[in-house]
Amino acid sequence: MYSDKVMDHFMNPRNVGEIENPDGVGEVGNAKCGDIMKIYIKVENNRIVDVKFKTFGCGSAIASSSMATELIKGKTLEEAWELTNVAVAEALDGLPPAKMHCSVLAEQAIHKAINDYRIKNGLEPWEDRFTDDDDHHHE
Amino acid sequence: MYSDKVMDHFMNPRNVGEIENPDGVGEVGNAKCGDIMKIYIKVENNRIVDVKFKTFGCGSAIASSSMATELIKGKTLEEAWELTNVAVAEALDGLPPAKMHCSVLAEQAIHKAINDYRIKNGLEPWEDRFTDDDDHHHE
Amino acid sequence: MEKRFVYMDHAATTYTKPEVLEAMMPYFTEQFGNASSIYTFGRRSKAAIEEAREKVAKALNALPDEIYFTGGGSEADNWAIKGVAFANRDKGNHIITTKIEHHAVLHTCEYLEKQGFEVTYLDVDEYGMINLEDLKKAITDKTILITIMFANNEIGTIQPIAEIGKIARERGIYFHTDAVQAVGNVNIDVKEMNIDLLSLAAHKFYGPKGVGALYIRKGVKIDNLIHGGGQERKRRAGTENLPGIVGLGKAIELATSNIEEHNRKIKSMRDRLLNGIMEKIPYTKLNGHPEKRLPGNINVSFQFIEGESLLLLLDHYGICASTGSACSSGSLDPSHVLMAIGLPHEIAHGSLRLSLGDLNKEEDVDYVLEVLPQIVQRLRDMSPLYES
Amino acid sequence: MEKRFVYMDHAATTYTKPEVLEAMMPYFTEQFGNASSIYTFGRRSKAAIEEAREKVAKALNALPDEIYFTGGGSEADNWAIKGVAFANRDKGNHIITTKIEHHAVLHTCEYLEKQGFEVTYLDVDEYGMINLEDLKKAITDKTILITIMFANNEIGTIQPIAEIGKIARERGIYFHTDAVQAVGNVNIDVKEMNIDLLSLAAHKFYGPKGVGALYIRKGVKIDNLIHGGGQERKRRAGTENLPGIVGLGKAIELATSNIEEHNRKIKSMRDRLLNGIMEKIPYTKLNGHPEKRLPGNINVSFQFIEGESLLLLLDHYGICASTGSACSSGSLDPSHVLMAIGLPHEIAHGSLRLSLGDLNKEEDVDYVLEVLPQIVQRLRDMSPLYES
Ligand SMILES: Cc1ncc(COP(=O)(O)O)c(C=O)c1O
Ligand SMILES: Cc1ncc(COP(=O)(O)O)c(C=O)c1O
Ligand code: FES
Ligand code: FES
Repeated sequence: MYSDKVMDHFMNPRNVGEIENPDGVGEVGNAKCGDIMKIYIKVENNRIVDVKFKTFGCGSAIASSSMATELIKGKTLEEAWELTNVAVAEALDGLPPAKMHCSVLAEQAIHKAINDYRIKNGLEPWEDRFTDDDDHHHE
Repeated sequence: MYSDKVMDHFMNPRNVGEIENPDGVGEVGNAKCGDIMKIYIKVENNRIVDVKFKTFGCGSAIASSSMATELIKGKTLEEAWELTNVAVAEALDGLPPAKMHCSVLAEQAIHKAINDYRIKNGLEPWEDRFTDDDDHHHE
Repeated sequence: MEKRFVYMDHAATTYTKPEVLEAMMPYFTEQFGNASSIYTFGRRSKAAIEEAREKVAKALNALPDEIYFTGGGSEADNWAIKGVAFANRDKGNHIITTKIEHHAVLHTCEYLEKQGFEVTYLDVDEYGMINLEDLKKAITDKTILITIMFANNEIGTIQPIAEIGKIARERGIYFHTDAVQAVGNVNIDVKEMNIDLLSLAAHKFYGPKGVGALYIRKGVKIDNLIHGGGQERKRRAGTENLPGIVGLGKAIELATSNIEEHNRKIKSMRDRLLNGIMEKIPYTKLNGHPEKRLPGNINVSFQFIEGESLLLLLDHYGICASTGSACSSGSLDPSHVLMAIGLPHEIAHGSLRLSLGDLNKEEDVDYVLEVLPQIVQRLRDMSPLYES
Repeated sequence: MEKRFVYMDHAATTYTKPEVLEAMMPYFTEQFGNASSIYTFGRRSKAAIEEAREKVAKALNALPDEIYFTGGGSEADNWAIKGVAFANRDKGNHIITTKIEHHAVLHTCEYLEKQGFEVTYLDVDEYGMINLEDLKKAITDKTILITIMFANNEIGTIQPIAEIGKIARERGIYFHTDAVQAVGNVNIDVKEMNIDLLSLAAHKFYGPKGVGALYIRKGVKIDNLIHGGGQERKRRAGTENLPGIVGLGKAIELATSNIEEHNRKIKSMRDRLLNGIMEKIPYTKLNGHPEKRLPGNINVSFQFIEGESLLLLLDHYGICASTGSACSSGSLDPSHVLMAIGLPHEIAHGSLRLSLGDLNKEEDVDYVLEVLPQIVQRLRDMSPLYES
């Protein structure tokens, strides 16, 4: 079902935890759908110097969180914003079709965390390509 | 499917053949339904002194012919007339329900042969309980 | 601690017992004749099928002529429900079932709704029990069939089948029960319980997959589901699955020969495991009825975590189990059964079913009690919902 | 002459080949996991099923995603025909089939007639061949399905499937073929032959009983027959018959890997037997097509005698065979196939089917050629229709 890469990131997730006094926090999903992802970022000079996550969800959601946080660590906010769920899934050597939406959560959580940072810093939030947090569906 | 008795009478049928110059002949059934039985009798002093049959039909039809001819051999015509298909079937230790009609053929053929003898000898034919030769059905 | 292989998913399927397989073996390569053939070699196959039919009949207190072999439990459910519905359409178009049936029943009922039938889906209480008064109230002049499962596959709850049967019989309504999970775990007497139709599947009681049976009480008006040859007394076409049927017969004989003794053993392991889980893992809820449940069934919800990831971790430790989480179902919603007993989505998501059976030993219980609390903790530590 | 056991009823069912059984064995007691379970142990079962699916797809030149496993040939026929009929009712209610289909097709069509469908039953010629012009003429605006068998189970006649497929495709009508007798005996290419749906059953090509498959071309609109769980990509509910499916896969691989060589061998035995019969037994008629017939099939009628009694005597000598006689069918009429090719009742009654296959040796042919003429003569000597 899952690739070795997914299983590796699921069994040994990177960046699990919280950041005290984070510069940005993004939480997406809802317990009703069974998946919640929360991402904390620490930003210095427009760069993500630290990132942590907490996820309530399936193996794919946990692996996506792990991989996504790995991918944005050390990146500028602009670079991090560009990370798509497809890129996360590809980095995991693919996800089952029914599980692609879990990677969307990761993209959205990062966007929310970045915008949280931007708003806190008096900047205009960027526009997310997903208008509605809830419009991911299991198919 | 068949009792040992049926199989014995099927594998080693008694009284197969024809009688030259018989005193009575009865043929029933039709090739369309797939079963034809022909019974020849030799009568002396109102008694069946010899009987032979020829049958085109299933194992049950052949065994019924064999058993029925055995049962009427040496009997008076009145006694032979009384032989029912049920008695034939019982003498064979039973027949499958779908095969009872084959034993009816034997009863009918004997009746026809007896009436053939009676008519030839200027006697009134007896009345058969099966009005129509064709009213046996496979069920 | 050494890694073990622990199979605790007997409700999903069981292994075929060696004795059962042994009984089946001659019917593949040697005594393979078609049971409808008239030669001796075919009649021997027929005899083997009739012997199996008698064993099934005996296990249910039915007559052999009331047992029809099928290709599995789902086929039996489909046949019972569609067959009765279509054959009795002139009498009415109303069917009563419950919200916690297996999909083989639910989706069949939904299909019938599209064909003009009306279906009442009875609610269940927090333990998964139907209310007999609700049932009585649901009955109308047009009710032709009540189909209520004997025991639930997820939460193990056992319904008051004899009482339902009594109500149905009094009102002259056919009563079908999906007993796929019940056979071998509960004493079944179709006569005493007034059951008109009953579905079962061999692979749930240590028989082979791909074969089941439908009990149809003599006199029940029912259409065929699979048309064709005259097999199964003209009611279920298709060359008989000879080894499968022989296996089903052997398996039901074994499974029902000593239910009490068998259940005592399974239940004692189950209770030790359940008690251990409740003791060791906080924020845990038992789903299903505390007493009226299948002897091998445990269904618990761990708050703050999700079931699929739990299963993956258990799998890593060699433990086979099941969940009602939406994430493992491929659909948007968690198990309809857990919803029906009123669990909030997030609690349903954290559900775990452990179903014990003949493959389990006491060591398995020890092992799960050691592994499971760690795994739950590990996932909770990752969960944004959990405040340690 | 020593008594032998001679199985010449391969068209009724075959033995499961030891290699096939061997491939199945691990899936009963060891690798028994439910293929829908997400743990490794279940996923291994899933992988075995997908491997079997690929084998079936390869044998038919289909895609694996176009293969759906069923509980047998009859279920596949029922599903194909009812499923297409109900799903395409908005387009029309007319179905075309033939008078010589297996009952799994015929009785399904008759059932659909009761549900408001119209069915044309095409005539066949004296050899059992349909006429393509008749087929074209039968097509109307309302025709939604053509279902014509690949090869007949009684007389062995092989239909012009590619031509039928072409006609159906040109007119945009779904084409289903019952290939239960054809698989392993004829080269099948669903793409080239424009087949939209195809039924098969493992037990006709040395696989196990109780498992079959339906090929459904991608894009075909079809309803489910068995509703329930999401197995078989949500199209056929029911816990997968894991060992059965593995067996089917292995069997179809073996049966289609060297059809020419296999047929050459079977056909040479068949021809020697047939020629011997025609030479030694007067008043004998060959039924079915002289060339376009299944390699193992012999169907002859012996005048003046009846088939059931013939079978019983053959059985006494250890020979397993089959007949189209009414006396063995339990119905008033002889085989509908023999009627359709225009045989008078009494000739149909004397029919004998010998179907050769992998269990046969040249010695079997010698034996039958020695026994059969004696038996026929013995019955003729008892027959009031025969004048010696
Ligand atoms: C041509 C044909 N179609 C369908 C079937 C039905 O297959 P099964 O008996 O395996 O269901 C058979 C065999 O009995 C057959 O020969
Ligand atoms: C309660 C219940 N009903 C029906 C079924 C369907 O049985 P099968 O999958 O053997 O067709 C199952 C098992 O999957 C079940 O647990
Ligand atoms: S979090 Fe539910 S499917 Fe991934
Ligand atoms: S003669 Fe036809 S069934 Fe007996």
